[in-house]
Amino acid sequence: MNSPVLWLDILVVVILILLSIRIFSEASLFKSVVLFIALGLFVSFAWVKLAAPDIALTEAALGAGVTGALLLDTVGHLRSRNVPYSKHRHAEDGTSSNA
Amino acid sequence: MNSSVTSVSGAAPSRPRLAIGFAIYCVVFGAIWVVLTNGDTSSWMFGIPFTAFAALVSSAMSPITRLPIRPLALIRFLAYFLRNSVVGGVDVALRALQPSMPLTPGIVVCSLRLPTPTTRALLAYTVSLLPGTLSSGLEDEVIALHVLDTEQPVLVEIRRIENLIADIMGIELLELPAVPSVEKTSQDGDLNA
Amino acid sequence: MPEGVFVGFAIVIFITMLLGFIRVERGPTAADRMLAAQLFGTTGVALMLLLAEAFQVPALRDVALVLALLAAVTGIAFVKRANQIQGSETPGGTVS
Amino acid sequence: MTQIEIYLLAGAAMFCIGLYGLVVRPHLLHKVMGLNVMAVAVFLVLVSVARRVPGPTPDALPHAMVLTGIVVSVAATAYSLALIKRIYTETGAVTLQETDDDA
Amino acid sequence: MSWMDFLVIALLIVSTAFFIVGTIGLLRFPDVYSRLHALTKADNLGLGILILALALNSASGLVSIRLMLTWVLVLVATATTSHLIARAARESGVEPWVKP
Amino acid sequence: MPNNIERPRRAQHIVAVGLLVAVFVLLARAVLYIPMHDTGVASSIQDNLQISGVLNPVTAVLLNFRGYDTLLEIAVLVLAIIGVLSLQREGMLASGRLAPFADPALSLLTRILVPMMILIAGYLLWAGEKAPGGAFQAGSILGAAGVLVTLSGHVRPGWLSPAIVKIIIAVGFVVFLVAAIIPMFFDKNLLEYPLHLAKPLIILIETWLTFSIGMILVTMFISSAAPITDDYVRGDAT
Amino acid sequence: MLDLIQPQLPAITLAVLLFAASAAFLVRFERARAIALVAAGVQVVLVSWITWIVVGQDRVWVYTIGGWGAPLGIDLTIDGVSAVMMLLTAVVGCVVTVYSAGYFPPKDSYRLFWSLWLFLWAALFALFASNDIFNLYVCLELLTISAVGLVAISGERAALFAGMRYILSALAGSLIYLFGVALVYASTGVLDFDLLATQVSIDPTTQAGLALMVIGLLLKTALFPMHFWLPPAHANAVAPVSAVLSALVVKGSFYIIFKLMHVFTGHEMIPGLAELMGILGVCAIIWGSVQAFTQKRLKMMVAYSTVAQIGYLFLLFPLVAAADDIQTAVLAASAGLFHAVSHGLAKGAMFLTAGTIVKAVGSDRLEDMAGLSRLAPIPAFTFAIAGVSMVGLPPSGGFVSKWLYVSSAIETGAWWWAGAVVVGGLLAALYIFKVIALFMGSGKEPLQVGVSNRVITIAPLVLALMSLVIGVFGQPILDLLYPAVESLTAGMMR
Repeated sequence: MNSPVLWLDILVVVILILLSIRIFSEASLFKSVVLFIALGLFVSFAWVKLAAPDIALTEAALGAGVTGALLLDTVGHLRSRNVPYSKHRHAEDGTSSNA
Repeated sequence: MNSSVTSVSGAAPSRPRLAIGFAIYCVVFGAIWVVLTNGDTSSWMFGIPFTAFAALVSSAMSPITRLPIRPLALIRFLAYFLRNSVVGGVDVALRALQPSMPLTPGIVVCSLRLPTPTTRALLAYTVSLLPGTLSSGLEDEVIALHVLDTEQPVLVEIRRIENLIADIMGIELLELPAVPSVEKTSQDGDLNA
Repeated sequence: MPEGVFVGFAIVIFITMLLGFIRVERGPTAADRMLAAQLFGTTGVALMLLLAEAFQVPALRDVALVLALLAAVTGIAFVKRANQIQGSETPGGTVS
Repeated sequence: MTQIEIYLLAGAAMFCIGLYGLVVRPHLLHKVMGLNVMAVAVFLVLVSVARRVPGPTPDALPHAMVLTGIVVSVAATAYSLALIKRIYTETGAVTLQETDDDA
Repeated sequence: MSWMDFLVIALLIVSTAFFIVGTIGLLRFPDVYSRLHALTKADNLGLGILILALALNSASGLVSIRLMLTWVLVLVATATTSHLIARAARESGVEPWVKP
Repeated sequence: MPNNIERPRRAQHIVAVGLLVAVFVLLARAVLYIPMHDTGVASSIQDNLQISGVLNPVTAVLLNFRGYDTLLEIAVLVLAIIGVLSLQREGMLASGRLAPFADPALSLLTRILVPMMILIAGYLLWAGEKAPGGAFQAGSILGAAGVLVTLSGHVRPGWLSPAIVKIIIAVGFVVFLVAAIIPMFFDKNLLEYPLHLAKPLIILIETWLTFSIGMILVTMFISSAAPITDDYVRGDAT
Repeated sequence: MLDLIQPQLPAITLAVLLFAASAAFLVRFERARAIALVAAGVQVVLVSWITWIVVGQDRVWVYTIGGWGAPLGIDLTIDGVSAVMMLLTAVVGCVVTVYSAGYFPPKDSYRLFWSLWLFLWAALFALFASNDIFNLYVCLELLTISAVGLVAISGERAALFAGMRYILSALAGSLIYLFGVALVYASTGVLDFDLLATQVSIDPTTQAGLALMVIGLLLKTALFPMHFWLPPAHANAVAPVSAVLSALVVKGSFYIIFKLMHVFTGHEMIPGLAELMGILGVCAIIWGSVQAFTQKRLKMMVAYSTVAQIGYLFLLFPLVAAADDIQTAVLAASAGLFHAVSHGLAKGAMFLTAGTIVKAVGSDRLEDMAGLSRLAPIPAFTFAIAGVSMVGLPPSGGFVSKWLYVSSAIETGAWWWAGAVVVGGLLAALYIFKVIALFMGSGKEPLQVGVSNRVITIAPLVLALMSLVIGVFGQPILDLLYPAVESLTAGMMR
């Protein structure tokens, strides 16, 4: 294992972990989603490094395509002001917590 | 769905025209297929149906209404484009690297002479890759540009690109309206001017 | 051409790409963050092409091609909802 | 530490982080993203396991498992997002509330 | 190493420089519009030069054409997205930065 | 008031993080004990690759050796879209619900990218036999093309009625199922392709799957994307 | 002809369900209903045939898909246990299908119910037949998504929330399970149960793999304290869906745990695992019963009763582990499996009849149901019979399983588990008789009483009577289970 290649591995892994932490430590929903889409891209580098181009291809196609679009659309929808009737507006602050 | 957004402008082209358009698309996409598959002949089992499918979709979405593209004009356009995208890259690099960061940005609104939405969109692409200009709105005959330097001669470049694009397509440019075609604003430009 | 060269350039470009996260973090508008994500798309294409050369895996050129095609889709999905998303970012809007 | 071990550890870490997002964050979208991060973590472990095989071509079985897993997780994500949107449209809520049982 | 290899490495250096500059612009420029300038111009040029280098390095002509195709697609996609992001920013009321 | 809420939540948070760190330690220990010598079925896959009908080992596993998994996986995908549709109110599959986003530049981009996406989907489908690629990758690109068309406000072609859309959604799965049971008429087990039929059957399945997956993904997007316009009226929920 | 079909029966049974499910997706409500009814009938025939073969020839039926065989391909294996579970699925499924045909108004908004339900059935069949831990993951996901789709199909507020909670928990469970699969594959290199039995060795990776798989499955089975998602999901779904979820779906993941514990000789791999599951089972019995007693809504009560009854299933592990000889172990394992069957029938009947009652009364609140037995005698009677089995009174299936549990507990000397069974029965009696007393009593008049059709009145009664019948004729089922249980429990003993 030549060292520059291993560096790249360590770099990718550190980024993946930091990114996933940031996704969930983030208050802004939209920012989380952007970071999540970025995570998809960086994971495909991990697949490349692990000699799995098949999976990299799938990840790139889905993350940049349908999943990304779906997530962004959901964020937009959850911010839309034209909810037919909104009984539980307060819930948006996320004060209740359970799994 | 709102049908005012369809891509096609003008009257529906006639049947033989459509057939020619389809054939042109087939040739272009067939060539791209060869490039994609590295010229592997065993791929035509998929290549023919998918090329035809792509050509069909293209014919439906953007039917070729006139025999397009003058090669010489295209080459001139490409040369202009390549040269200016290099200049554009260097320009933005210099601005970014200088400690003082020489920027006097603003929005410039400009009327266009190009007749069709497609050519205007092409212009928007080109402008976005040229030095100091970025298209930030395109409605009807008006384009809103964000410029890095409000003093730069934007209008001259726009007119030149319009001519180049019109040359490629072999189309007539519209007359400009009498109202002043360029207004410099530092605020959000009014596109409906 | 030694393959290490490509790996070296790949690492440099990768680090450049990481700097884009500063923009994602700082914002301030949603458009800024999305723009940084778009940067990842373009740079990702470059990186995939370099890695294809470095590891001699031609399939990565397909990955680059797919990224090039699809990087726009998320951007456009964002733009379509931008008004709603932007509301949460600019002053006056709520932050969830 | 070898390449495979690095990725294996990353998989273990991301699994926990995804679990954190799923359990601790109240917003439904965060929970769905948490599930996705967990899925990515498991895939990392599987693909690293496949890489043990000497030679350039890794074990194809974990790769196939991951591809299957990706499809399943996309399907589940799409359904969850549709459900979240429907919940929001009906009630305006974006979290799971305690009160929804005894309505 | 032949002179061709040196050319390729030189081009790679230039292209990497443009990527770096693009990111610097993204970080330094004052508002979303000027940052879009940095993204569309510097990064696309960087990618173009990189692809030129790789095309020179590659033995097969078809592969080179394919790389060019990738570049064209990125160009069109970036130009459109930056146009749309700028438009969306304007429509949602993001004011351009003005030199004070 | 905020302090009162803040304090127990912070305590909960610390407990949760502590627990997860403990979980991580256990998982890390488990993954580091993974034996590093080859214990999988890689050699077995290589040995049987010649009679699987394709040359890409991943495709061979997906569509031949473990085709049953893939069959059920496609069922999951079909099921998810059925679930998404069941969450819609009346008028399912109405794709006209997305407000179009008019922009000439976007329209031009769509007209350039969509045919390219179709070509590349076809290419990946073809390449899947011996290189990375295959039905799912191709299908997701077709799906992205559909999403792009939807987002850019192009009109859905008239022939693509909801009934046709449903048929396209189901056709991949049904073709796969039929192909899976065909060997049973030749006194073989489920999915036991005869040697000479393996390749054509796999190609047949993959082709139909590509279109189905594309349609499923785009329908997922369209059906779950909610309208933006203000005049949205709540339909009567069932 | 029959000779040609017979070797292919497992594949045909699955294919029929999958074809029916896809066809039901494409057509309108009435057609979809017809398809489901036909498929249900065919299922009963085919599964009975399979059971007959498995039992008659006293063998484990191995069906190699794709003809590849285990390490490379996927095998289906059907032994006595899975045949009984399939038969249970077919019987309950058939009744539920008939019930649903009467339950749903013929509106197109419910047309997707049929497709989802048939997919769920197919998932259950595939799950009980599968012998491959990764294939089981796919089956579990198929099961999860169809189940969640069914929970949310009514579109009501509570159902949507319940569905959301359900899908989050179930997907988390699947992913935890998948992590376990990854670790097990990493350490053994195989995915097939039979091969795993020969390959496993006790090392940290395999231990963690088994632990993760079991935890994921426990989450999906909703064993206390991971039951939080179950009551809202089961109570807020429409009645046929509740019945299927409680009677069958939770048994699916329980069945996998059972198989895992056998293959990995669970208590050696992870010391104390069997006892831990037993203790959690006891907690589930007590907690679920107490919660059920305090509920004010009928379906919520029945759902919490499911939480309690799941607890009984898990008593089998410590009892088998503690057994000294194979006879006692088989006794304990049979008790658990028999309980799965009898609870499936009784709980199916109870939820279906609860649906009928709710429809008749027009409310889910218990206080509105006072005096129901005079106005709707058959549903009240059905509820009482199912309740008898739930409590474990003599002529019922519940009695047999509890009797088996108690005798195996006494035989192994671990009498405290017997105590848990008895206490659980008493607690169940409390909440069941509370409701029955309410039905018999004379409160204020019910809001409305109109059991619109016979189908939804009679179908639950049939299931309830079956839960009695298997109590009277329990021996054939036990005989059927015996050989398979014997081979399965041998590995689980200490």
